[in-house]
Amino acid sequence: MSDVSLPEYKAKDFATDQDVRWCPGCGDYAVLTAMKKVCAGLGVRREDLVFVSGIGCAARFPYYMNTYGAHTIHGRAPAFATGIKLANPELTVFVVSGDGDLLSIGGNHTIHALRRNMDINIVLLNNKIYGLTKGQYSPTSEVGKVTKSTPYGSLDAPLNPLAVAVASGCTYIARTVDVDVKNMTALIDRGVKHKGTSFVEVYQDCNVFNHQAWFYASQKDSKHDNTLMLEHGKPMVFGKDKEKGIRRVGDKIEVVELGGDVTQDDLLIHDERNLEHAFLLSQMFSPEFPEPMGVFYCDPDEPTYNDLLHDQVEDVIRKQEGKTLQSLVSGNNTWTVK
Amino acid sequence: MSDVSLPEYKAKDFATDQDVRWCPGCGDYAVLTAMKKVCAGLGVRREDLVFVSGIGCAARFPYYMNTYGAHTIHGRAPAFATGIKLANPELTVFVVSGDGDLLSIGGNHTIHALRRNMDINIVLLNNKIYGLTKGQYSPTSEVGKVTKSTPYGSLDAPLNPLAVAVASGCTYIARTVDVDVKNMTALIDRGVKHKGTSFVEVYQDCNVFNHQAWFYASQKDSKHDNTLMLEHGKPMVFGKDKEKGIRRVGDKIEVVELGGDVTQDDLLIHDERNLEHAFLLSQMFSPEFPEPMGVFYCDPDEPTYNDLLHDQVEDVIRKQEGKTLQSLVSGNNTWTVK
Amino acid sequence: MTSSDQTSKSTELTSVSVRFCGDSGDGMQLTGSHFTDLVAFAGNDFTTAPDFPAEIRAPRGTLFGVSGYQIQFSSNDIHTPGDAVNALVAMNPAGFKSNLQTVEEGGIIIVNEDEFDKGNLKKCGYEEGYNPLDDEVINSTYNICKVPISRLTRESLIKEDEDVSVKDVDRCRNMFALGIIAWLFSSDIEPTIEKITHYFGVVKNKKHIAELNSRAIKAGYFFGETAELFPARYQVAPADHEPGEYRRISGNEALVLGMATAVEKVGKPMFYASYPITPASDVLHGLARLKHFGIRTFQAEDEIAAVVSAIGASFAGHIGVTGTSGPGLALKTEAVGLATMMELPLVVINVQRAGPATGMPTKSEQSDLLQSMFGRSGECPVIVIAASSPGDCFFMAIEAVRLACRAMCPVIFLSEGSLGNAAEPWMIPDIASIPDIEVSHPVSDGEPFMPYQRDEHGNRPWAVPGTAGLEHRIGGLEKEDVTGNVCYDNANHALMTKQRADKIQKLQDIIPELEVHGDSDTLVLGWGSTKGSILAAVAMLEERGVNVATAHLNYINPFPKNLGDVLSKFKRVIIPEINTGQLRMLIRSEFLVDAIGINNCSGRSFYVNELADEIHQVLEGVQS
Amino acid sequence: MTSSDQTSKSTELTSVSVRFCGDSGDGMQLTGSHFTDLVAFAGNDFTTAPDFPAEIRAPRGTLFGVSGYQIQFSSNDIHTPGDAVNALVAMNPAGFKSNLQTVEEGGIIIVNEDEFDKGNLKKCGYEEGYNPLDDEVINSTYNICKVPISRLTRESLIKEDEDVSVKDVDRCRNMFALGIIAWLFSSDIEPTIEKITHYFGVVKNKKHIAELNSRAIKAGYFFGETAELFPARYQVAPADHEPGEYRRISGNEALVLGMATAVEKVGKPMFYASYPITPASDVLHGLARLKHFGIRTFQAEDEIAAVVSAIGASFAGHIGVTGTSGPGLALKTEAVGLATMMELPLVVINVQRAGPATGMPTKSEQSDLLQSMFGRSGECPVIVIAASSPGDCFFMAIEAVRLACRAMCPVIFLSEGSLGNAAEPWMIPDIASIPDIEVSHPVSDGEPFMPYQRDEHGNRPWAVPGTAGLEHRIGGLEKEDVTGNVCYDNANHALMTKQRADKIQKLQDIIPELEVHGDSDTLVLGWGSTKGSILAAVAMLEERGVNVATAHLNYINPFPKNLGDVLSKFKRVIIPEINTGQLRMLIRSEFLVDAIGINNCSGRSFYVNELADEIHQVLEGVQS
Ligand SMILES: Cc1ncc(C[n+]2csc(CCOP(=O)(O)OP(=O)(O)O)c2C)c(N)n1
Ligand SMILES: Cc1ncc(C[n+]2csc(CCOP(=O)(O)OP(=O)(O)O)c2C)c(N)n1
Ligand code: SF4
Ligand code: SF4
Ligand SMILES: [Mg+2]
Ligand SMILES: [Mg+2]
Repeated sequence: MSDVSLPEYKAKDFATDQDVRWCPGCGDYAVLTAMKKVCAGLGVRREDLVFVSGIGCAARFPYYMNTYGAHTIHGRAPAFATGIKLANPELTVFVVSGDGDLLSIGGNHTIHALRRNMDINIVLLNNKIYGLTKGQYSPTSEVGKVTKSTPYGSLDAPLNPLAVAVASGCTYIARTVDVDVKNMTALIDRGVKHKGTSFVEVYQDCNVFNHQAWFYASQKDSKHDNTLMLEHGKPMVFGKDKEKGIRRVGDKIEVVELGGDVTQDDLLIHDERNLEHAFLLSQMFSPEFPEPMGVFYCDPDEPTYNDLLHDQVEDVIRKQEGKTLQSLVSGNNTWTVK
Repeated sequence: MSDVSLPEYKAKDFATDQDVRWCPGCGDYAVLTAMKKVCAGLGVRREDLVFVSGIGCAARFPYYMNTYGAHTIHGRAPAFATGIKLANPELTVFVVSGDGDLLSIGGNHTIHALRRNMDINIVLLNNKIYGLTKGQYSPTSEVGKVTKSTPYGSLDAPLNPLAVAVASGCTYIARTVDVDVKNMTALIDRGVKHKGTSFVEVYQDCNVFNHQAWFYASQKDSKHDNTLMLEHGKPMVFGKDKEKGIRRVGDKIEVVELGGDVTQDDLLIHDERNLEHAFLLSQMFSPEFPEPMGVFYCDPDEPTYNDLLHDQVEDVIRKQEGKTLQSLVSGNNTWTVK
Repeated sequence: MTSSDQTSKSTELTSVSVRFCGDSGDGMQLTGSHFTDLVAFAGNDFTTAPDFPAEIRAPRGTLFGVSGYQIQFSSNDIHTPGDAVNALVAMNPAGFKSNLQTVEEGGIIIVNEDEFDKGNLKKCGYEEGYNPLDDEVINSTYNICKVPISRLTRESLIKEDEDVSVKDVDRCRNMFALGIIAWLFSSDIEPTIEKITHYFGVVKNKKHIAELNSRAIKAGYFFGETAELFPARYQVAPADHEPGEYRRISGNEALVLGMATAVEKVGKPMFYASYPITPASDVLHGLARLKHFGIRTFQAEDEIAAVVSAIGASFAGHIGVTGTSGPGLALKTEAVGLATMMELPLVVINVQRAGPATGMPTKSEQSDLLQSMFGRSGECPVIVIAASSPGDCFFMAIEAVRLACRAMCPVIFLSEGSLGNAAEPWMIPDIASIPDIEVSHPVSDGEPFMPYQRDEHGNRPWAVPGTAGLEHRIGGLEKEDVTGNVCYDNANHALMTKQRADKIQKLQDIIPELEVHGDSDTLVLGWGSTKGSILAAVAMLEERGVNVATAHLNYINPFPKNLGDVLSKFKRVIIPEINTGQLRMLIRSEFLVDAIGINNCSGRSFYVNELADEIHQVLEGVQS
Repeated sequence: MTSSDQTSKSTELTSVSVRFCGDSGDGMQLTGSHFTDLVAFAGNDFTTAPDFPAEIRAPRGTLFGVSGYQIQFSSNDIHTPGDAVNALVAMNPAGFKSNLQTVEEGGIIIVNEDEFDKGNLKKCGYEEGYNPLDDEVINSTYNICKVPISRLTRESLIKEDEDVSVKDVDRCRNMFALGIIAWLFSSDIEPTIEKITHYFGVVKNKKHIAELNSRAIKAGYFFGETAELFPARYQVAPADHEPGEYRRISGNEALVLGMATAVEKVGKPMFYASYPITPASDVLHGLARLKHFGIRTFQAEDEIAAVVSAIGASFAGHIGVTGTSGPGLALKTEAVGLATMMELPLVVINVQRAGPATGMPTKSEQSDLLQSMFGRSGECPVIVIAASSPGDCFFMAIEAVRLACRAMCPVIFLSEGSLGNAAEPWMIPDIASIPDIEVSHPVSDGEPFMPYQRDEHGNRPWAVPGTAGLEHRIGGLEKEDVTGNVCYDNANHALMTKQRADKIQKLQDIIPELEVHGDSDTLVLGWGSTKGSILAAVAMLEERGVNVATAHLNYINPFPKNLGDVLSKFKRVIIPEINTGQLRMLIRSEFLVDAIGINNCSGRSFYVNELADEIHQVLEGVQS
């Protein structure tokens, strides 16, 4: 938006003067670290970045990014971000918020933002709990979850964020774990550069109210067996020594050990352009399957809502050129009183 | 709920004394016809049926069913139905409403009802338009739709109701066309008998604001090529003389003509117990593919929220038996002032 | 009909009320609209009120499918669509039945007698064997003119040598009826014929339809002339309007044009986000066509997304506007609180309808005033203004934008269904003469930016993303004075609460003072759409020799500076409202004035004589 | 501290205010709670106020991580947690810094001096090299007692021959501090030791933790005895409470128990649907445990789903209840309109917090009164009631259910954060003596069912699905009188509007009249949580020789029948509120009384002396 050359940013340039108020050990810190790195490397001026959030622990995020930011109301961040992006498409707009915010009260705004393919970037900090309100179950909590509001265990099946993203027509869908800052940085970065809505789910540890919920997917001793790193065009392998893989059998998939008869050629190839495949990935749950990490789906060809709007506005202006406001106000059905 | 034997109902017993106020030729009439048939045949007393709706043309539905009914506020019918069902699980509860109501303002309540697998029955009357407010585009309208609110064409990609239902974990998912009263009756009937949420999409013609939107799928001359009737365990064939079919090639599917080398054995078999398959079906759009009709998915084994709640309540009561209200109010930390 | 003079050819009247009614499919709105053009071109003053069927199309011929359009036109200034109808056109029995009681005794009723057949009579609930056209009481009460409009239209339009579609012909019945009425009131039908010819002939490229319609209207006109159905012909002299160029305008149209004008005057684009709802949808429809005037519209997934995206757009430097009706406003309240806390400009249009809940969507009411004032959590004052006539919506729309920008604060702009849909003649304003709206966005001076540092008006700076050096974060948590940081300090909260209220109060300096008209010890104080009824009622009282003063509030929060003074000068204050007394409650509480309410909460405007009578009764101490 | 007597051993006080503060991780709430038990068992009156950190856990030692718990206990009736603190326990510098200003001049401050190291001092923003414990001004203003609590705790608990975890030991510091305070105020520590032993030893099966905690509390107690830190020891005599069995109760607990009692009294199950929000979440948590008392809870996806599902449950014959705080109430308003139109019972609990928007979630305010009265579209009156003390939440919860069922109408039940979280001694009611709530559901008499046929109270029948012959349809569109059919008729709408208002007004017959206490020409009129402060302030004024009368409103819509009479008897009406004057506005408008507001909109309760002073000033004509 300005013409002097872009400053060289370091991650720490994006720190604000506000103390970070998350609990010690909260997974949100890692996301903040990754995000500062992303912003430093984007090639976008600080003043052209806007962070938007709803309410929740995760939603404190904008206060810690030295950019423009809006901490809005519970569940409405995607709508706020939509207004910003449609008003000024030159801005790079992020939504960072929690599972309660984006999937419970805000679920509808999320799916509608996704279907519109607005060029905004949504990062879901999924800790499977309501952190800020001190520990009620969230729409991603597992069945039977004992929390303050469900002393005898929760009853409702969790919502599957990435399945919903796939079904809503999101054009960039990815998943990562909080502790994996490197991958997280890369996935968010690619999402920002993607034209269209990017949706990145982060498995985030709430150290206080849902500690270790994701340890199976984040800890050294367990993560290799419980997660699978997706690579486009590559066979789906996992395990500490990549000794296991995913194979299709008829309408189903199964885990196989590599070696013996089974080679990489037998395995399912990850294709990030295939929506049905992305849906399949969203249905892989540990312990039966490793849970995929990385880019589930990417369709760079869908037009964005903001571009379409821009084109439409330009088009109308061209066609209506020369119309004056006075003629509009006067209309074409007037009479004169003398 | 009462002990005398069930009256024999006829469809017309479910008509109310209210004049039906839909426009002549509206597709909603056919749904009303089908629904009365369903109710007559259910084996459930009239007084145990409740119809709930939001706001819209479709949402007038309860007024025309001689049962209990609630015409609530825009988008909130699934939540209202949830309250009814949890208060009294003996009731058979229906939600009948439009695409704007259930997918735009009410999208969130819809997906959360689906994920909870509450034993309610949702019928979506999808006319791809806002009828009651006189013709704005709806979340299911196709891109480029010219309406009062989009004089230069709409920009947002439509929401795919059945894909969203699949992703939300709905346990009974079906589709039908308004004119096909016979199938519609059967599909709704099976949905009501299904334990868990049933979700039936009806392609419904709005005779006034979106006339012929579904003609490709409903009219004699075109429907055979543009729709496919699903049968569990049967190959996916379609066409006037069942001369075409759907075949899987690698990660994709394609339309093939039967005859010559291609036989029914080469075709994809419809499996209503397979979620990924259901997702695939939801992605078949005319004219490239025929659009599937019938039961996309059915999982009768998932427990319902209302049953789980019932069990939990029973369990707690058993465990806490003998606790008196007075002891609860007194608590266990008292002192006496003399 | 108030007759003022007799001429040999036609009776001169000062004011006439005509109502067209029939099935939704009969084109009554169009007919009314065309007739309105005719009286407008003839220089009459007028007000119109469409009366849509309740929400939904209905099977032909049923009572709930009836569509009506009423117009009052006059040689004087008029302000309401008229109490009693002087001439009714009823295209079918359902229209006849549901509108009969609106007609004055002795009034003319032109019916399409062809439609009064067994089937149609039954559809609208007449007893078998009964035809109201044969009813003696009805015939003696009204001047019933039975015209076989269906048959006559066919006969006039179907010619042996032409191949026309009967459907097309039948669609012209309304034009035949229009012709009759035009003859009856001595209107020149040429302008309408020209318009029809242009519209169907040129725009739609359907010459034959243009031709049929023109012929139908002429046929009706000539039928009126020939048939000697009517004892007399009437004429309404041109009104004594201020010289100038006029157009017809409805409140929703005026609102749209006002917003477009505001965009030009403020020099910033507008982002209008909305979710369709009766009777506000037309604002969305209108603005959606104005992309070339700097307006972007967004149909959101619900009202909450609409208002929130509008606030987002304001944050990004646009004028964020959202529009809705009562139930939608209820949904937006949490977000309006956010805008209040963020101190960003926002305009929330509420075209009120009858509530509560879904209420009566097609009926009008003024019952969202207190919701607008207080319907938010916490101490959350916003600016509240109201339009008082269709044309006034134009100017108040500009005011809404001006005040929102000036005070960095949400404005709730109250219109009403009865204003939004009603039309009146409107002197076209000279856009150039409308003053600019000043707005400025800060740029960095190198110092740390303080987003809640207030200027002399008590307002914080509107720093816009994209501006280097002003990066800042705002939100819905209480802010620290000056820095805008999140702050839970007690004294700070008290201070910020006061500042948010004070900056609104300060607007008293830049809004007009309340004007009082008339000299009396009684003031009739109104707001919103009641202006027309109040003026007419007061004029009527004047004729009865009773004088009251009037004043009309367009600004409710803040009130005009002089309101207290004004009120203190009167012995008696009467507040007529289309609700159960919402402004009255504000006035009583603020000024401890024992204001007396005249309230009509029935989903329609006051009838002028009803209002005049009630004022009269109050004056006589007989409070009703 | 108000000392009333001197004895050789300990100074007798009538009232003491103690505050514990430290890091969120220091267990301050628990410590405060244990101490409250001690004074309760000793027979003192007390009020408590927890002061949570703002919304979120924070890194140890920071200012925004400070958690506090204040308790005032007394030998008299007391009503507030105390203005100035007499004794502060500060477990770390952050607690010290942020609570210093609450301590009275000369007050005792016990600090854990071990924590006042460089790192911690820096974390809470003290300048490098500065230690407030060495500050002369501070030392001369307060009675600072530096205790190396961390070290002493370790020394008392770590014995050579035992293998204990240091972490477990450090967690007992708060108990050590509790021991000191218990000694200082002559409290018997046995009950606490018993409780700890039972809780950790039996319930949690962690005997060693029980042992550590008991030893810590004893160590602290003995340290107080031995160390001669304090010039004197204090004692507060038992309060003169009415004889009976007592428990400690907070407003949210009382609300939960009240709802359980209402269920028994009405003989119907309750459906409680809610979405978590501070400070109302504890109501959900509490009710969720009561499935065996006929209560089903449902955590909905948002506030709208919560209230709507509650209405659905009411339709199905349960008592539908929903609970929230201000922003959540804003979201529920459209649905409350629906319940009003459907005329179904519904209780909406609003535990108010400081607004607007997200505001200050952990701070309390009374600023949702007008939202509760008017925050809905259309003319949409509902019943509004408010609790005036923690224990009163119990009784008002029952009232809420009673009135909702009686008038088939939503009730908004206003509590406040300061009531919900505060605790007081509460005489346990005899459940059997609480009257039943009458409700009846019609059954078919074979006649067509008329869902809007009203009874003598103006209420429609509550016909429940499952009842043969009463099938009917209701909704949010205006209903026809008697039949309940959709109806757009003007006169009908006016009638229904009136009926909906009237049946609420009629409740005046079954709610208690307003009681006035004291004899004066000045009335101090309060509502909600201000009751405690008002009583205390009035008592303080009495001591100064100034008499004012008081009355407290628990019912806001309708007002008690005699309110107008009461007001007319006073020369002056003063209305203190924790907002900018919301009840005042209602009173002024309804009764045209020039009520004077004393308003504090800063997110905290009145200080008693502040309120007393302000009342005093009003009386002296010096309006502040
Ligand atoms: C309208 C409204 N309802 C409820 C709340 C209370 N609330 C704040 S955050 C939150 C949920 C937070 O959960 P999540 O989004 O998962 O964020 P986390 O704290 O876990 O990061 C809730 C219920 C609110 N602030 N506003
Ligand atoms: C809160 C609220 N917002 C908006 C409306 C206006 N409204 C009524 S129905 C409707 C949409 C109807 O569309 P759909 O659900 O598809 O039903 P259809 O009329 O097409 O059957 C809208 C926007 C309303 N009644 N309430
Ligand atoms: S409560 Fe949980 S999510 Fe919130 S800051 Fe603490 S650790 Fe993080
Ligand atoms: S507007 Fe459309 S959907 Fe509504 S009743 Fe008419 S035809 Fe049916
Ligand atoms: Mg969370
Ligand atoms: Mg629709």
